[in-house]
Amino acid sequence: MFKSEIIELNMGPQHPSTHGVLRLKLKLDGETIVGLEPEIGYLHRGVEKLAESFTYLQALNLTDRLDYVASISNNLGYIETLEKLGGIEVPRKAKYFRTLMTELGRLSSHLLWLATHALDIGAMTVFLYAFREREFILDMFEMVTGGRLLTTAFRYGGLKDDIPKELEQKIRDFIKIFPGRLADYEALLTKNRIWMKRTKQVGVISAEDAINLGLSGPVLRGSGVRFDVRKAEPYEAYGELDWEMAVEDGCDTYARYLVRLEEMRQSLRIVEQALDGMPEGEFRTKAPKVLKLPKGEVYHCIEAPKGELGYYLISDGKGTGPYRLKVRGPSFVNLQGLKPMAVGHMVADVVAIIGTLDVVLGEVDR
Amino acid sequence: MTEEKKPTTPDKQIDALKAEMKKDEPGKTVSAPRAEGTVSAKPKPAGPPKPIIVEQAHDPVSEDWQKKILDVLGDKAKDSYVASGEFTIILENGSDFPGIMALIHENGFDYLSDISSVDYSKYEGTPKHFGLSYHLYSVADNHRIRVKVFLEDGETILSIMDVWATADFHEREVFDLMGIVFTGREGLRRILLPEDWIGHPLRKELSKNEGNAAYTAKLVKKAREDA
Amino acid sequence: MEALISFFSHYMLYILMGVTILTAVGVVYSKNAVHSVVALLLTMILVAGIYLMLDAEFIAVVQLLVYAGGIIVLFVFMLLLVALHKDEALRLFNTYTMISLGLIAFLVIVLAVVFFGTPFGPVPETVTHIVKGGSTEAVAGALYSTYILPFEIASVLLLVVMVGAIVLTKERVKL
Amino acid sequence: MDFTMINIVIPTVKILIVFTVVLLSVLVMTYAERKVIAFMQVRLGPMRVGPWGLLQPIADALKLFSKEDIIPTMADKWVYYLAPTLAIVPALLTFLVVPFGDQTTFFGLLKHPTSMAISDLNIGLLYILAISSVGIYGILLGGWSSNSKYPLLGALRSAAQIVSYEVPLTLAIIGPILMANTLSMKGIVEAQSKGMWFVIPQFFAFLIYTACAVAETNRAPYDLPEAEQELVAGFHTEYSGMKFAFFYLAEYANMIVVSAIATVVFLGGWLPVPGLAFLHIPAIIWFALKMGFFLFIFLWLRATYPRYRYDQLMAIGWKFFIPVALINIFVTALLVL
Repeated sequence: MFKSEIIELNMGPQHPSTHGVLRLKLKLDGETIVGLEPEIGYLHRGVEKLAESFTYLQALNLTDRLDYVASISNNLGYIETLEKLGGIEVPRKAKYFRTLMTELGRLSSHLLWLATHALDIGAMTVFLYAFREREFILDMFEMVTGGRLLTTAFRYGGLKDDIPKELEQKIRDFIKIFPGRLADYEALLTKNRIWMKRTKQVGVISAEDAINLGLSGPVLRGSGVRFDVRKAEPYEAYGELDWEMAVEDGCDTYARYLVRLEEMRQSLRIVEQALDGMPEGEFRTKAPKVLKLPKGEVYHCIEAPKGELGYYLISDGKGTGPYRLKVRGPSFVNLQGLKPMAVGHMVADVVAIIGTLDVVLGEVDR
Repeated sequence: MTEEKKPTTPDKQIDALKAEMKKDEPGKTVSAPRAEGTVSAKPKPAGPPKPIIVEQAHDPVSEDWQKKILDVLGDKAKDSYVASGEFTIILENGSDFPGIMALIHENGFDYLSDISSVDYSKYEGTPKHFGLSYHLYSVADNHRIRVKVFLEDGETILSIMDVWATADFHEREVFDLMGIVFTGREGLRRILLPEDWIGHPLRKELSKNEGNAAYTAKLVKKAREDA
Repeated sequence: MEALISFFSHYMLYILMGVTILTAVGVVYSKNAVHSVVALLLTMILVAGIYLMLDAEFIAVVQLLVYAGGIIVLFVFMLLLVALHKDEALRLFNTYTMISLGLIAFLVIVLAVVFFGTPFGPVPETVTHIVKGGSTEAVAGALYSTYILPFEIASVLLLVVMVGAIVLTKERVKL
Repeated sequence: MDFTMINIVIPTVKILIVFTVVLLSVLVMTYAERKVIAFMQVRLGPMRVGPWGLLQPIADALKLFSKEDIIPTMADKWVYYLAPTLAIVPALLTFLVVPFGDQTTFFGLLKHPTSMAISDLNIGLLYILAISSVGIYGILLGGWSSNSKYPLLGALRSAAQIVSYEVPLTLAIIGPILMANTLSMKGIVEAQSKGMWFVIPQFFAFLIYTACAVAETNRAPYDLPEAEQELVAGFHTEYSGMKFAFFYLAEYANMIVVSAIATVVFLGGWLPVPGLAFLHIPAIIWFALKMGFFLFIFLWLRATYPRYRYDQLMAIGWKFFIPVALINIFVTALLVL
């Protein structure tokens, strides 16, 4: 009887809740989404091409700028890739400290996610609470690396410098206050009726679809798939510490929210254990200033806060830099989940779904 | 983890995980060694502890599963080797390529991590101009595998989007940055670079500057006139 | 100052009426449908003003509530949701001209009969008393006693319309 | 109508006072909002302009006045200009019947005491409802005339929301009206002076009124029309400078109006808190305190709750608030009879 008109809405690249320069072409029937096409590349800097003209150490700086809210994880993945191809041994102390730092990085990334996700759904206060704690962590990064956001934290064969003395007390303080703060967030959100209404049954994706779409990280675990690189292929000290994988089988935005909150708790456990069990000894092995790697190729992946972060490194055995460096950014792949998750929902849900995917455009566009 | 608790997990995966549990139960030999120095963590405050299933260390070298997958593939696999602890299978590019990939998918490798492209033109000892690496993973069995295909310049390859939906973005990226054309699929267009960009920057014949800075209105106009 | 006040007290009503007619003309002669509706809205508000000047506060408020606040909102909704064909040439004469002229003539005659049949003069004391004492009560009393039957018929009619609207939209969902 | 000198001068003075006070309280309100929410969020809020950032609202106002007035090329100019006016005029007109206190002689200035309301319409409450129902056109036409998609979506949402929530809002007020047996604002307050405040016997009505008032003024958690995370700024995305300031002003004026209604209808207007009458606090201070409390609820909600989704908002309005309000009316009517 009535023919409804489909309107096209252009969301982004400048939009308050596309988390960077993501652009979505939405097709709307009223407020219901009937079509969605992500347009990316607004932040493409050619990191992979640049890496080919850098030395191995210089290329470390590029990895900071991928997922710029969790640059520690990016550093770790890249450094481990070099070590895997070069067969470089790492002292246990460095391993523990790297684990500790990476988990702090995960916490800061998840805090940023929580802040923006909650703000997208309209819970303004959580945003500021989460940023307060994130500042705390960034202060620690500054103590260790001198940088707050772009850390360039580790070196092949261990760490750049020994662990600063004051850091331990700072981390202990953090471990003391953080569970209470987490309880604050939960009090504001977890059982909040509006929050549940906005996130439950929104952005549903089944486990099968999630695997087929190559989703990873909390997005995949929110669909009930028990896959965490830290458990599957333990690197650094993860295999020696006692922690649990966070899995929920709700398949929706709420489940992913719970997964990330649980991951924050587990990260805190890991941090505490790594700090308590920090071995004595060297913080790095002797490694050449200018690294030369044997001819070969290696794919190494770690569990970044957003999911499986993989580096595919090819060395021709002659140069002092990568012949080819391919980055498998979890955000880039997870972004593919947006369309199947969002179609059929409303405009307001797109915002929630972008938040739940936790994409960082620096990593999507590279 | 029971079937009732995780109804959304694919049956196949559950079965595999169950088998894994049974295998692991007697000795727990495969789980990673615990360090003496670690302090025992406090027990998780609430809820029963979930069993950790996929915990064995990654040791893919010369195992049964590699033989199994090679047996399945038969002479379709041109070559295979293990290097840096990673298992690689080399396939030929051909009309049955998606079929072979589907076969690998059926044999447990349900997760496509990544598709990478390499320009081997300045690399010693490679058969062809380009290499495509498909990094596959088996969520249930915790195995990784790399499938490599070599291509000449200008050679096209069939898309595997029907096997793994995730291949969409990866193939578009490879096309965009390396210029390898995937046939048999919809919507192969640039993804990271602007639609009117000329050339494919990750190719080795372009220097860094040419690859990254070639995009000016003037150059685009000139190239259009040339074309 | 006194002169100004007395001028306003005498002529305010006529000024309001004049402006009302202007906006009403605007409704008809706007090329843009939304402009028409905006003019209609102003007309309704001005009519409420006229009622207010005539000490019929309740009617004025109901006028605002029902027409300005309710019905025109629906008009605006329709206009916003339906694609408009803007600025079609305004034609003064077309095939409907004769019919509408006939209708207008008929209306004028009816209004004239009513106008000349009405005994104008001072308002009876009883009526002013009711109005001053709170017109709400008077209206309610009349509605629920003297005019109970027409009132109920009107409610049933409205109910039918509501059910009809629901049925129509339901059908649309099925399609 | 009876136009004499005294009947012109006193209302004019009252109008001037009320408008000045309202506009000033909007300034205070913006400052209070920033500060209160800042303290709830463990931060300081504005601190730069003046001591404790007290001059921040003035700086904001100056900024808005001096901003460039941008009109989108494809906008419908007439309607675009008209919309802010249509938003602010009804918002200010509603103050006509709000009784800020009992009768006063302005400190002995007048021979006969005059009401603290500009006008004592005997249908004051109905008048407010009627006028505020016109306020929606500002939003609707503003969104449409910008000729842009986000404002249009915001306007549609807003219109649907306001139209829907007007129903339970009105129904919620009917309970107290039945108890007071009058539509006059003054009469309602006087009815409460004899018994208890209507907030106690009409508690459910008060809750529904609060929720609907938040929705009517487009405030969080019902701030869908201007949900910045979804629709950038909703219906006023394309507005700038003074026109934007008008919308802003209208929003805050509306907040103050609904608070004033709540004060009059549920919280006993200018009456002192029972038991505290010996303090001899002027009536207008009591009124301001109660209004302040209600305004605080707005800020409190904003700092606490996430935003509803459009369809959920409509569902809760039609399926929950309206039935509960209707039941409340029936029960009240039975008791009053």
